[in-house]
Amino acid sequence: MTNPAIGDLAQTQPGTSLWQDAWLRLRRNRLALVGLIILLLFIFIAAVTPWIAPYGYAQQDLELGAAPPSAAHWLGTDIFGRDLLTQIMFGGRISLAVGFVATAVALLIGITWGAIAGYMGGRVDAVMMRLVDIIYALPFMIFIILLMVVFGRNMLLLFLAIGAVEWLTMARIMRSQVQSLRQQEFVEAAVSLGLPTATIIRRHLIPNALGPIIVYTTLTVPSVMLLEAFLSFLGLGVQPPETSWGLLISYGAESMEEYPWLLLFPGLALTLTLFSLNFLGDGLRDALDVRGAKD
Amino acid sequence: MLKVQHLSVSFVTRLGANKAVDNVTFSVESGKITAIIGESGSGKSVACCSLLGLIPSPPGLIEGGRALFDGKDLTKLNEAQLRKIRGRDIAMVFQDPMTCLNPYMTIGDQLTESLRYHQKIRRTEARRRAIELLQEVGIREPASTIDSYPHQFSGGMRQRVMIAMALINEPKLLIADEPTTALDVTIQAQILQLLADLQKRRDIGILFISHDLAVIADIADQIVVMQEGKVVETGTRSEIFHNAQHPYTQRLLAAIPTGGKEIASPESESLIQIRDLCTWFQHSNAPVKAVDGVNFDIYRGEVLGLVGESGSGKSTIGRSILRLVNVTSGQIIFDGLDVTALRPHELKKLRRRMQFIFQDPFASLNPRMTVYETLSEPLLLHRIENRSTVAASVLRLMDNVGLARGFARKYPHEFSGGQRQRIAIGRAVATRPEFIVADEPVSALDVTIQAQILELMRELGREYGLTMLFISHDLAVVRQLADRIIVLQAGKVVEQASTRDLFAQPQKAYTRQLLQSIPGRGLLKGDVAGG
Amino acid sequence: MLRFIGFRLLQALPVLLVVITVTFFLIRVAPGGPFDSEKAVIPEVQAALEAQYRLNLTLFQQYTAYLGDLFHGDFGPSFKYPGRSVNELIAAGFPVTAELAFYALLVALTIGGIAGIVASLKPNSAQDYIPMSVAMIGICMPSLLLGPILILLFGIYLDWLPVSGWGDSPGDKILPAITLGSAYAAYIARLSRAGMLEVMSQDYIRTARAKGLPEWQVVSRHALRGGMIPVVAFLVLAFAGLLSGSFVVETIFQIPGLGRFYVQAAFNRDYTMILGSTIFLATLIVFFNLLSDILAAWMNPRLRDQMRAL
Amino acid sequence: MRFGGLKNLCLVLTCFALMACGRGESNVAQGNREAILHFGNGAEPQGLDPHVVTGIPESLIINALFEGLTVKNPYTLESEPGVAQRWDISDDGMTITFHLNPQAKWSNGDPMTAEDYVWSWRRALNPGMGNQYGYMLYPLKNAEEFATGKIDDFSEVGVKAIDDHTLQVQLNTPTPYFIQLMDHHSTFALHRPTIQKHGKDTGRFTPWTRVENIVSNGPFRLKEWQLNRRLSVEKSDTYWDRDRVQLSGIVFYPTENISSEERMFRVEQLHYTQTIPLEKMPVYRAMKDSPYANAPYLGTYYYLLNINEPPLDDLRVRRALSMALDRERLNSTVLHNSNVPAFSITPPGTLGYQPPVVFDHNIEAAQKLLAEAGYPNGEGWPGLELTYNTSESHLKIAVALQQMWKDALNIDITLANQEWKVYLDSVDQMNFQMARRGWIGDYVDPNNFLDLFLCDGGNNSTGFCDPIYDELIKRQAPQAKSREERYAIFNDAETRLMEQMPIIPLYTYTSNHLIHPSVKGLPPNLMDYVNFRYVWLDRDQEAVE
Repeated sequence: MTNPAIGDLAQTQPGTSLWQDAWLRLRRNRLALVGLIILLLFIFIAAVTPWIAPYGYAQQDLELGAAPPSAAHWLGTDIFGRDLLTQIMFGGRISLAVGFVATAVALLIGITWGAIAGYMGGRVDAVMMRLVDIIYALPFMIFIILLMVVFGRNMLLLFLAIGAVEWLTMARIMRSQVQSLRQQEFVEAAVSLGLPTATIIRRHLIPNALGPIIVYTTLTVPSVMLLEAFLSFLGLGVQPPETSWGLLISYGAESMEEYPWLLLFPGLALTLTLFSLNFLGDGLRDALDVRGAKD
Repeated sequence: MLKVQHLSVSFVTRLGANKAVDNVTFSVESGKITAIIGESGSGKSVACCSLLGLIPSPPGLIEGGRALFDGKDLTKLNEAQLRKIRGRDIAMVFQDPMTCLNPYMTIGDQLTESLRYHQKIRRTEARRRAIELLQEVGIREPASTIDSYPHQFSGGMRQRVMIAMALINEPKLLIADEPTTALDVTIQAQILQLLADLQKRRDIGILFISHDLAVIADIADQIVVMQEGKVVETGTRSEIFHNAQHPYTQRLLAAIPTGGKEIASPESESLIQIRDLCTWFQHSNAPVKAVDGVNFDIYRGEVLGLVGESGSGKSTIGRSILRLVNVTSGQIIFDGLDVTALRPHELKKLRRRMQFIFQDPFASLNPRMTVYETLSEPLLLHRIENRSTVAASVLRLMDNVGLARGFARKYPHEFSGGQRQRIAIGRAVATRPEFIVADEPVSALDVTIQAQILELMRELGREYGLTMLFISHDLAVVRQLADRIIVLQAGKVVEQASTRDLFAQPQKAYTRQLLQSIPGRGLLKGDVAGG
Repeated sequence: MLRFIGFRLLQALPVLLVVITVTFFLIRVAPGGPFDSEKAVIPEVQAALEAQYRLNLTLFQQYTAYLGDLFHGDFGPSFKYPGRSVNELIAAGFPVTAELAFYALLVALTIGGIAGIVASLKPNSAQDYIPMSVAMIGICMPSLLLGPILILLFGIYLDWLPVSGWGDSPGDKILPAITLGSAYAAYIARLSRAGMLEVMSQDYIRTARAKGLPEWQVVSRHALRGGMIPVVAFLVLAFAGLLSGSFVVETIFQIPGLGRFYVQAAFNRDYTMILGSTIFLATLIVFFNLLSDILAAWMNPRLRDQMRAL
Repeated sequence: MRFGGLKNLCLVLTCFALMACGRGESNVAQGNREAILHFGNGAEPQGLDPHVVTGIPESLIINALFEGLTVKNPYTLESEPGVAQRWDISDDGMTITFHLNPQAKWSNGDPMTAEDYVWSWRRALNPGMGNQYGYMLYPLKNAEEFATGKIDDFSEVGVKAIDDHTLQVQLNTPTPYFIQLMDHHSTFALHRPTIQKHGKDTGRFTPWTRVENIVSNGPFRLKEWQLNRRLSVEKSDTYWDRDRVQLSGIVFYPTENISSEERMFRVEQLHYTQTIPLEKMPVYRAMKDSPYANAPYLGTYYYLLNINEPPLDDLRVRRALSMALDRERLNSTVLHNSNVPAFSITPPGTLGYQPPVVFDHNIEAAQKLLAEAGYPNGEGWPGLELTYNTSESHLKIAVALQQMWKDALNIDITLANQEWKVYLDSVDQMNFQMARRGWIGDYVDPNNFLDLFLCDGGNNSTGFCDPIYDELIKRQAPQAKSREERYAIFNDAETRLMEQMPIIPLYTYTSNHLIHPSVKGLPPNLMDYVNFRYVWLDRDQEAVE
């Protein structure tokens, strides 16, 4: 462990140290590091895609049609003769953005909601969780159709729609975590110090409940990406010729026998992202768990 | 019967090997109780568990030595051979009967499973034997309670079940790892008596592991003292207690809480008045009356000891005063303010003046906050310091509670129990409160550490001019710190007296029973007691 | 116990009422009506149709009339399938979907449970990573993809199993169950791994080992019960979720389940069917939430006693 | 690890293997043996009440269960006797007399009478019924007035039972296609006692169509109806022409997912599919003895242009958009040659009618028109949105055309995908600029396509309104003396329409089915019309692959 010189408080600024320490520990987890590097690489590629993509994303060659990988098109082409590599690169921009932003939205709402309900307990909890039950029970499809019609199509709305669905489970997990943490003495200690509720939730409860949340998050990102495909297919979200991994996969699934590469490569991109995320998530959970770091 | 010679055990991690047990030699004789004494981290449990292959391996590794049992070297046996010995020839009883029994199985199933596994006898027969044994260890109506689940028993009863479970295969050797540490004093006395009786009746060898010399003072034949993985002294009971050679042993003996406090002349002004306090917990039909009509005063500057066994309501009183639980009825007047009627913002102001020290320093510190964060939080919250001056103040605080400044960036799990309790105490005194509730602050600690922490509290009490409510189940500890003592039973005050009077002339039978149960009392009274 | 259940059910009533009310008005805001089709409907016909479904009343009158019918347990006639009542459609679809969901969870439990338990026995080793990764695959594979792949492989190339149907030929339930269940395997693997890791570090596992029990008995007799409680709680909740979430699988495999009705009702603007199935599913969700809590408590003897007392 | 999990796994695998061995005889083999046709029907039928249902899946089943006054020959689409043995058309074309077959019976044995028709048509036209295809009977005198509630007395409507077996109808104007309409389910006779036994005459919700209740008059009768699973019919023993019915039964499957349907066909669970996924077309086409049946279909796929909205209010823009498209290329690439490029609304060869061709694929001309409209090489193009409903094939076409417009005219078209009902609402409210549309003929006559674009046409949806066009369609065409004269008038009208270009025709539909080689008597035809009376199964036929 680090052992700063006595009185050396330059590094002891409050608030940052948990994450600094987590980073130090994360660096020692090889699988997590590989996951992080792959994710960063994907994000980097997504960021610079407009400048490095081999073709334009809408550029068609109808006569060529769907062709297997070749020197000109490394990953082959789709039925419009569009370069698949280019499609995957551009699709990654959308999928990664949706995956991360929508999950972040869900996290933000879910964690806050669940933590407040779990901590306050009693009537507040009952009302808040019944609200979750109600939203959970409403017909999702109608909700999506309405959103689409009332607000028209835009990406922000897509995040909202997905976030609106995914936060429910997040809130439930957070709530049960907080409920068990609330019994612990350090929370009582915080109360007896006179800390305001918001601070107790923010500083004492949420950091200690992160483990299961991180794990659930790594499972949420893929389902968000696939949900995006479904919503885009229905007309909410991206419109052709723009695309996303989810859309590429669902179209690829239709013609998997005839043009297997149309399924294989987007599927690989998604799977790779997912596994990276999973290992990173596990690593992060372990890294944030300061107790487990000792041995 | 068991001869351990030159045993060494290491834990190998990526950071290197850590020698937990270093060249340890001892023996257990049939029909005798051998006690291993040492504080946490001294390797006493590791030494015993490693014999039976019960330490995780890796990282645990037996590096050398022999352990002869019935002519076989346990360290050379493989897992399958060890399994035949475990539970059949050598049985174990662990510290915490709350967590060591499987909560999902009836005690009958747990009792009979090792019998059926090792001796392949029929279910009904196993059950009959189990019932007999339960009877023997003092479980009432064993024929019906055998189908109960562990949570339906009290702590002491559970430990009896554990002992029965260990004895069911009629082992030759019983290893008891701190079997009474988690129990109330009166229960502890009963369990110790039971072990001694069983040992005589069945003529088995017992290896008794404890951190507390006082506990084994009445029962051990042979005593092995361990420190940091090494055996520092071995001897018979009287050799150790009367003629300890090694300074560490002497220190352990000295740490046994014996003395009483010099009573400060109590000021007449009472800081807190508690009137008809009732705190009940809603539990479906009938409320649990944790605190039921309690009246007492706490005077400014005094240390008031609150003594009682688990379930007596002593912690609830402490929590009620700080409004950590909701009071059902009654009044708590703190310096003229009725705590029970305060609004949230008034309460916040008051909380600066009253603080709480919890029993378990593992649970009372946020595991994800460094010492620095933990200590600076109250200072910043109550605007005692601002962001630029808080660092110096935190460091001063660490000096005061005896923590090295270099630890500021460490997390609670990196500290020992005593250090953690220092952090918790630091947090409590950070706001310079007038009143502190200390709820069993030392009962989770080793004896020598206990002495240090009590000393620290005494000092701080003087320095900060604190009034303190000191809650404990251990009369010996309370005696060292308290000016006055209140004895509680089942939510009601039994007796209230100055410390000296209570020890000298207990008025109530219950108080006398408590005093009788202080372990090692008989041995220590005349001989070693000095302070 | 009864008081607890009663209290929870009482709490559910306002939830259901809000769900009904919000859904009722929500679906009426959605553009397009149940009778819209590619060929324009003659206004007089449209009016006649609306009259048959009480759509000529004011929205509020419709709402109260609907609540009245609902009070008598009548969900009304379907718009899309005029010869059928919504009650009848639900009664036809629900048992099928429930059966499918049950098998799917069985598959998920088998894959996820085994993976999670195996992984938990040797954490952070190959024995951990490999089964967990296998369990993860299901979550990368939407039903849309896994279904056709399984059909092609087992139904067409190998010719082992039927490609569609439900209860028509032997074995036609296997592929849909796997398709639907595999997405949940990852969750169950996660939960059971975490649960087992937690339990395996408990003191009573050490006690069991000290008795000399072989490792598999320690795991199966002592660790499994406690370690699987979160999984059971999850399974019950997942079951409720699957009832409305099996649409894709039901379509791919031509299964006559509730999921298809539920989703298509939204697309068809089959007002009564949307409402009916939403209410039905919401009730089930409330019920299964309760069941999940009760079951989780029931598996823990200590909580079981507390429950009994309530 | 030594624990039970492995055992469980083995158990599951064993189950798998056991189940796998259980696959019996395929539906096709069993069907060929027992003369049962396994028919992919596309969707679960809404119901079986001929006066209620609207879709193709329902009409297919109803055609098996019921029979109209006339039926069609599936090879020629000429009308031939159904319940009516023969019919006489008066010289002025306004009166038709149907002579009912005395052998015609209901499935419960009751004889069919002319009065059945009078009662049934009254029901079909009853304003309270909400029959969406009631307009099929509007050529009858006063039928529209009755159906819209302008008159209450049904006796004023032009249908009369002369005697038990003679039915006479009066028409508003000579309607050459009226005989054809008699095999539309909306004109079918229903069994009055059965309907009245189970509810009101005009009730939509009555259970009279259930297996245990239904009485029908067709070559088959209902045997089993399992929701979303299958619907089976068996040969009727009361049907007048039962000796010619060769199938002993038909099983209809609600095959909503076209990929699933294709897979079911591939493992011989189906004899016949409703359609075929685009990607599979080349595969099946390349087979020897291909089961793929592709035939022109009476329908047109086109884009609606909202001519009230700029920039489409400019005719030059509309023409430029249409001329810039290479329909041949679209068809040969994305559509796998499955359709026929179209340049007008009426499908070519609709009972001998040939639509005019007023434009062609011509990029230079399109560019010039666009420049004249003020957008030379796409400069200043305000953008245009194409609305289509969620479907993979609509999407593919839109994406290909989007790029064609970009390449040819350098203009950007954005795509707006909408859920079906939302899309219908948008089109109905004319809340779009350009929208995808398709029209399938109800009967084989140009009128069925051309009356879409009348000023008050319910399906016009473009803002197009031309009084001369209306005059031609509404007045002049019905009064034409001969088919040639009538077609010439239609041709004039259609030329006017296409010169105004309120729509961009893209292609003429084709029907696409996979038909097992053992299935006979199911010929491709312009209406994709199936007459189960003609169908038989050749049990000696080899399997597909």
